[in-house]
Amino acid sequence: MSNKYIGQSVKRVEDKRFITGQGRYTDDIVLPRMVHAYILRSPYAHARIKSIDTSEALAMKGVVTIYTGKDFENINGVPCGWQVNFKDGTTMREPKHPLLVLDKVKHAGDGVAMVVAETKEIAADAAEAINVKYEVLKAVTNPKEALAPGAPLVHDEYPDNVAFDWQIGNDKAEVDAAMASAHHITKLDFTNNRVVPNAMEPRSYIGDYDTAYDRYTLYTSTQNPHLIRLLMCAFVLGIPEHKVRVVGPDVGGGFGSKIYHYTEEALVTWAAKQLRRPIKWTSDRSEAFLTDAHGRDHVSTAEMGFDKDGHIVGLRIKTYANLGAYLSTFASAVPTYLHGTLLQGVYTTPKIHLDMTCVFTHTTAVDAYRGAGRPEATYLLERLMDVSAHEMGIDPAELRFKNFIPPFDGVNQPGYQTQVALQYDSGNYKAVLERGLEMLGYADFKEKQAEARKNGKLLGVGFSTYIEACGIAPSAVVGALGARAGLFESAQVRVQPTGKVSVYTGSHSHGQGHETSFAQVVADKLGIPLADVEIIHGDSDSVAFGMGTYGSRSLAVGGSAIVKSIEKVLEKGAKIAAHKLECSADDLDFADGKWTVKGTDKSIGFGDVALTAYVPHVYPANLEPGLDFSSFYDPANFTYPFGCHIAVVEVDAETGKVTIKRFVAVDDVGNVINPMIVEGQIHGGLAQGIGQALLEGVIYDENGQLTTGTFMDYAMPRADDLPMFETDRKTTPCPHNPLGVKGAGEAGAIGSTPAVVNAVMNATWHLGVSDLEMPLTPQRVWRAMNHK
Amino acid sequence: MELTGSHVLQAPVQKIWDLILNPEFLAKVTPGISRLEQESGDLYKAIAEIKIGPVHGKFEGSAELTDKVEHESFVLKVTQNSKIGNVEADIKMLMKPTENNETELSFDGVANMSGLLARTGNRVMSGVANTLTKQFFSNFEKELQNH
Amino acid sequence: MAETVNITVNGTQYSKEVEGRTLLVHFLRDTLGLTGTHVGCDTSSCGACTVHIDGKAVKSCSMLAAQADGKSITTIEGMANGDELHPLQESFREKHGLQCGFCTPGMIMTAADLLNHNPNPSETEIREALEGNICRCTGYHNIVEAIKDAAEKMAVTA
Amino acid sequence: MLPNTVDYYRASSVSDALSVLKANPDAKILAGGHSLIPAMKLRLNSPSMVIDIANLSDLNYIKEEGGNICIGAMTTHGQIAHSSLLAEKLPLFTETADVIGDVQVRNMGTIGGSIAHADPSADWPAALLAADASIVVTNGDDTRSISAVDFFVGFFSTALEEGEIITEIQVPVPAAGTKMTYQKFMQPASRFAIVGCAAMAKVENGVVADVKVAFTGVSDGPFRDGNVEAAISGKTATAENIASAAAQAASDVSLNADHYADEDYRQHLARVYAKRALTAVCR
Repeated sequence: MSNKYIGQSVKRVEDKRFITGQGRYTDDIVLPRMVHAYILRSPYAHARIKSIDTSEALAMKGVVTIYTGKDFENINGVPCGWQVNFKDGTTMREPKHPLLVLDKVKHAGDGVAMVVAETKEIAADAAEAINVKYEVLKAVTNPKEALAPGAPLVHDEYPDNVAFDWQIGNDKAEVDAAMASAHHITKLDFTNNRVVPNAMEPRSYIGDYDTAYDRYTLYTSTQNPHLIRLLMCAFVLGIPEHKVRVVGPDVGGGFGSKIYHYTEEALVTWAAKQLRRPIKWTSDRSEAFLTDAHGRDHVSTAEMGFDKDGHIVGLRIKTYANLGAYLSTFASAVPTYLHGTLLQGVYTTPKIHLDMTCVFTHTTAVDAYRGAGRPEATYLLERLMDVSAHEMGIDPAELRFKNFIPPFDGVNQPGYQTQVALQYDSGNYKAVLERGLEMLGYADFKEKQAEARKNGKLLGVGFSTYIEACGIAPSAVVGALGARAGLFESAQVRVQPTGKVSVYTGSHSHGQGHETSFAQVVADKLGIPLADVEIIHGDSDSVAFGMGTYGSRSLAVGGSAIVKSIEKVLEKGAKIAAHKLECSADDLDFADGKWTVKGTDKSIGFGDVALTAYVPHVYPANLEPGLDFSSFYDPANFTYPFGCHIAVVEVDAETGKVTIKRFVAVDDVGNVINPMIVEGQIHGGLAQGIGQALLEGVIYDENGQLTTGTFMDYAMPRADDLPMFETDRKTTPCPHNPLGVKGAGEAGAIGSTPAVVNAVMNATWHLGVSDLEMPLTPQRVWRAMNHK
Repeated sequence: MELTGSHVLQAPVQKIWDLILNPEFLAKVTPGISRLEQESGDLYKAIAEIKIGPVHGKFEGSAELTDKVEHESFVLKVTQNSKIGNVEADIKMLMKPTENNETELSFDGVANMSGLLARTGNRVMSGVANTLTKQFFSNFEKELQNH
Repeated sequence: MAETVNITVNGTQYSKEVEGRTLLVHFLRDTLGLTGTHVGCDTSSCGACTVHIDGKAVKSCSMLAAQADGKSITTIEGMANGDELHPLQESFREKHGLQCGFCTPGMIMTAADLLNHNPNPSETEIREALEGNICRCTGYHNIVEAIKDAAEKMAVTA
Repeated sequence: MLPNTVDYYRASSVSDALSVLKANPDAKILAGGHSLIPAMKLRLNSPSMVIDIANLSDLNYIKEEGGNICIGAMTTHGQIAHSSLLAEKLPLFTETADVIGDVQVRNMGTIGGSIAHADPSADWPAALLAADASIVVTNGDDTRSISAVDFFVGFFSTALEEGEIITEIQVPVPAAGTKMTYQKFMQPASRFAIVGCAAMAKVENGVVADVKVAFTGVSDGPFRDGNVEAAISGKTATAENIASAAAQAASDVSLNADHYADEDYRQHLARVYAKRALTAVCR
């Protein structure tokens, strides 16, 4: 292989179409005879449907048909993809999530009827003419309140609103004993605020049915077309998978919210056959707020115990996770296996116990959002570390250095076995904090802070040293933990006769730049120009199989599958080359796109070998023609990126408004294929993490109405809310995948949130502010500073 | 949305009581109700056209007077449905005589919104409440002069 | 009631019938097939639908197509001169100012409006100019870099 | 989302617009459309007809005439923000225009449309009140001028009568030496003012004179704050005097409340912003 592209900030191949307006998102696609769907949604969070009268709407000109819950009585709902059991071993409760509600709506925005019409305007007009009579019932939106006796029930069949309870870590008694021995205990109550992912492209689907071939096509703004096909065919509609093509064309951001199989995907697919016409549904932003899976929403009490030298002796946590009204595709995995397993953090905590209760409420379903469980774990740990440092009078950086797991590379030193099931692959946690402090200029900062305070300015610094589990994940492991799918990835490397290469990956790019970074890997491994490689993704008809993109897994898992296929190509290529060069394959070296007989200048290029494979006139006996290999890669372990994020904030003493003055991020995501893209991923994650800390938060009123349901009410970071980011990287390669990569998509959103909150607390601690609920709105900060 | 207000009206309690329990009068003074049609006893069909700022919608629903304590208090329950969302209000009305034989009319209740109104209205909801309160009493004063 | 509108889009004149309620963005996307202009919200907040009308950035989701009668519109599809990209398009690519690409057309159109009247904006001015455009992918860092870079390029060629 | 069916009418003159409006009482005047069209899209408002007055270019101007600055109702926020005449004579207006919405909104939205809409958090009302502006309106037959104080009568409501439209905003040219500012604390999502404070004052020999302080966002309508004005008027412009005057702000108005700012906090912000605005114009 050559090293012409790997490690270089190659400009993105895909950009050309996006910057010229040629991107093709689902809503851009127009099919002949296409009709449009509009979904009438419940205005109530909890209500019994008494009657639905569609007669007036049906009579309107241009209305094709109207479906209601009755049409789906005998059709399954959308499934949950991960089974978690109660502590006592019984299976979690899995209510039906119907395509349209038949009897009782369970959150504001639950789908009640689908109007199909010639235009989207007519469909919307007709939806207004449907008359639904509801009996409004009391709703509950807070997970702890949902557990109280007498609370309104989300599902009448589950009399306590509990989806399941769960625990992880050391034996509870051992942890209690460790905590009893502690010299100092820091105890905090946390609310990890519910946030809305808000990818800029609203969800959009087109169902199409080809009568001649009895074949369905679903165009969908998804992060994983094959997974949607599997779930929809096998669990919902019961149609044979080979009769369904799922295409995820250009997708305008996902951040988790486009992983899941949504009801509307199945609705348009099903209706396309009923109507024998293509049917498109595109979400409004208001609908997106009500129906895209939300993120986070934990209520916790956490305690961290220390010995007299500041070493952690134990960690004890009780958390209530709000799962919303239904179990979304990965809802059950997020607060458990993606959260509880990260509570070791980067510290040597010897005893850990998490007790988790997952609860149904009359709210939109909650599922993985950028980081998924790991930000919640990091938030607990990193807030506890800063508050403990303050309480014990130890510098927060120093307290972290005291407790870091020592460096290990996973090759010469073994991986680190945590108390919460995982084995970290490799890590050097002190290195990222050291570099972060260096970039910050910590000593200078402390002087500046003292000076600022004298002038009445509230300057603060906050730290966060995080770890996450990415590259999800070994199928055997996740299977044992209840996943209902494998989590491998597939890749096909098809060498064309002219030596150009088409690569089919089951990973899916919705902004991450796979078409570039994957091509960099292929071009270098084969020693060919980048322009000779095309990455094809997102179409279940062309890509053999795929598990899609989430959990920062594309390069670690999908990239590794590509490398496996390339190895097969090179192995077979060597046989062809050896035949042509009349030597043994063992005598050949492959470099810079050609096979050379060792110690000679006799060589044959990759293109010649490719042509020979397809024009096998002079060809090894017993070797098949062609140069085209598929592989499946199932990782040996998760990957464990880590890093150090430091926020410097200034709080306006009069208004409580927080301004981010500096943000330093040092991340170690293993080897890096394209530094420019990795940095971009970090930037985006930081913005979302900072958004959660300062701006973003869902507010339901006491009736379950989402009162932050538009971009006018739900604040997200805009350009003038953020500073230029100061980023750097350290490199601790992943020891168990061929590229040594770990994943970078979620890191920014995991580390940054507690860093910001810690910084605000640092700025206002002397005013008596030690803890505050996110988002840290000016009003909240001002109240806390003034004890109001 | 919380609805509270109080105002001294220049008429004795008895007169205020009689007026306010007259559906025609009630419809005239209550913002958000333009017509009340008796359905049975104290239950009325309520029709409204609401124009507040950017919102202009036609509503239809019911109004019911309950928990009546003569010359003292009653509860007004209003349900209004529209294409842009529904409103359910539950308001306790209290009448207290003042020293100079006037009436302190006060009310206290909540209006729950659903649908688009709930989702898009937070920014202006307190303004709506204040405005409705002001309108109620100013309408009342105006109508009082005609009776 | 149908309205006839005469609109020049990216230099081509169109005369089309539209409904009174048709928004300009839907006219561009559905009637003309110019799908580079996107819809990201329904409250005029996100800026994904930004186009130029007579040289000024506006949100095409917040006006009726009929209001654009007689006007000259430029969309993202009209920014390049044949194969020659607009400097902003070049810079967004070079500085990695986009990821999923959905907000990008609106960002570029807004940035172009900024550079039209402020050819050498500071970082603060750039950030303020972008306040009507939401990007969920980039954290804006590289968008700011891209606009700075384009300003420099345009200063050289000007 | 998509508006309901609506007829579109392009007016050729003010009188044309008014006669069509008269014939269609359910019609709405469409200026820049940046308040009306978003409401129509959400179907919060579904007029039967919109009367587009954008073609009335004779309502688009900024000029100085007879001791007044005159701004045509169809002048956009962007034009005001970039006006050199205003930058020199009435910088309060450029400063205010510059923080309305975003660039795109400023390019389409008009001053006339904004004040007719009278959003309780809009920026213009505070500036108009502090500048002692008058609003010229016509019904085709009669033209009248309404002072800003009388024009903004409350929550989304104005003194504009049915069948009237705004043609011009008139502002007396401030006396030489007058300082003015608009300070805004905005809601981070909508970018509307949670508190907006416009102030004008002249300091002569260290004493504050001709002071005007107006707020938007604080209450259900914009208002001049007479308490603050009285408390600083005729006083020396010291930090202490400014602070104690500012502490009177928003004392006797009903206070708005929402997720971002409840009543207490909003009143506190009004005081902070009164102090900042007074400091800017008095010192």
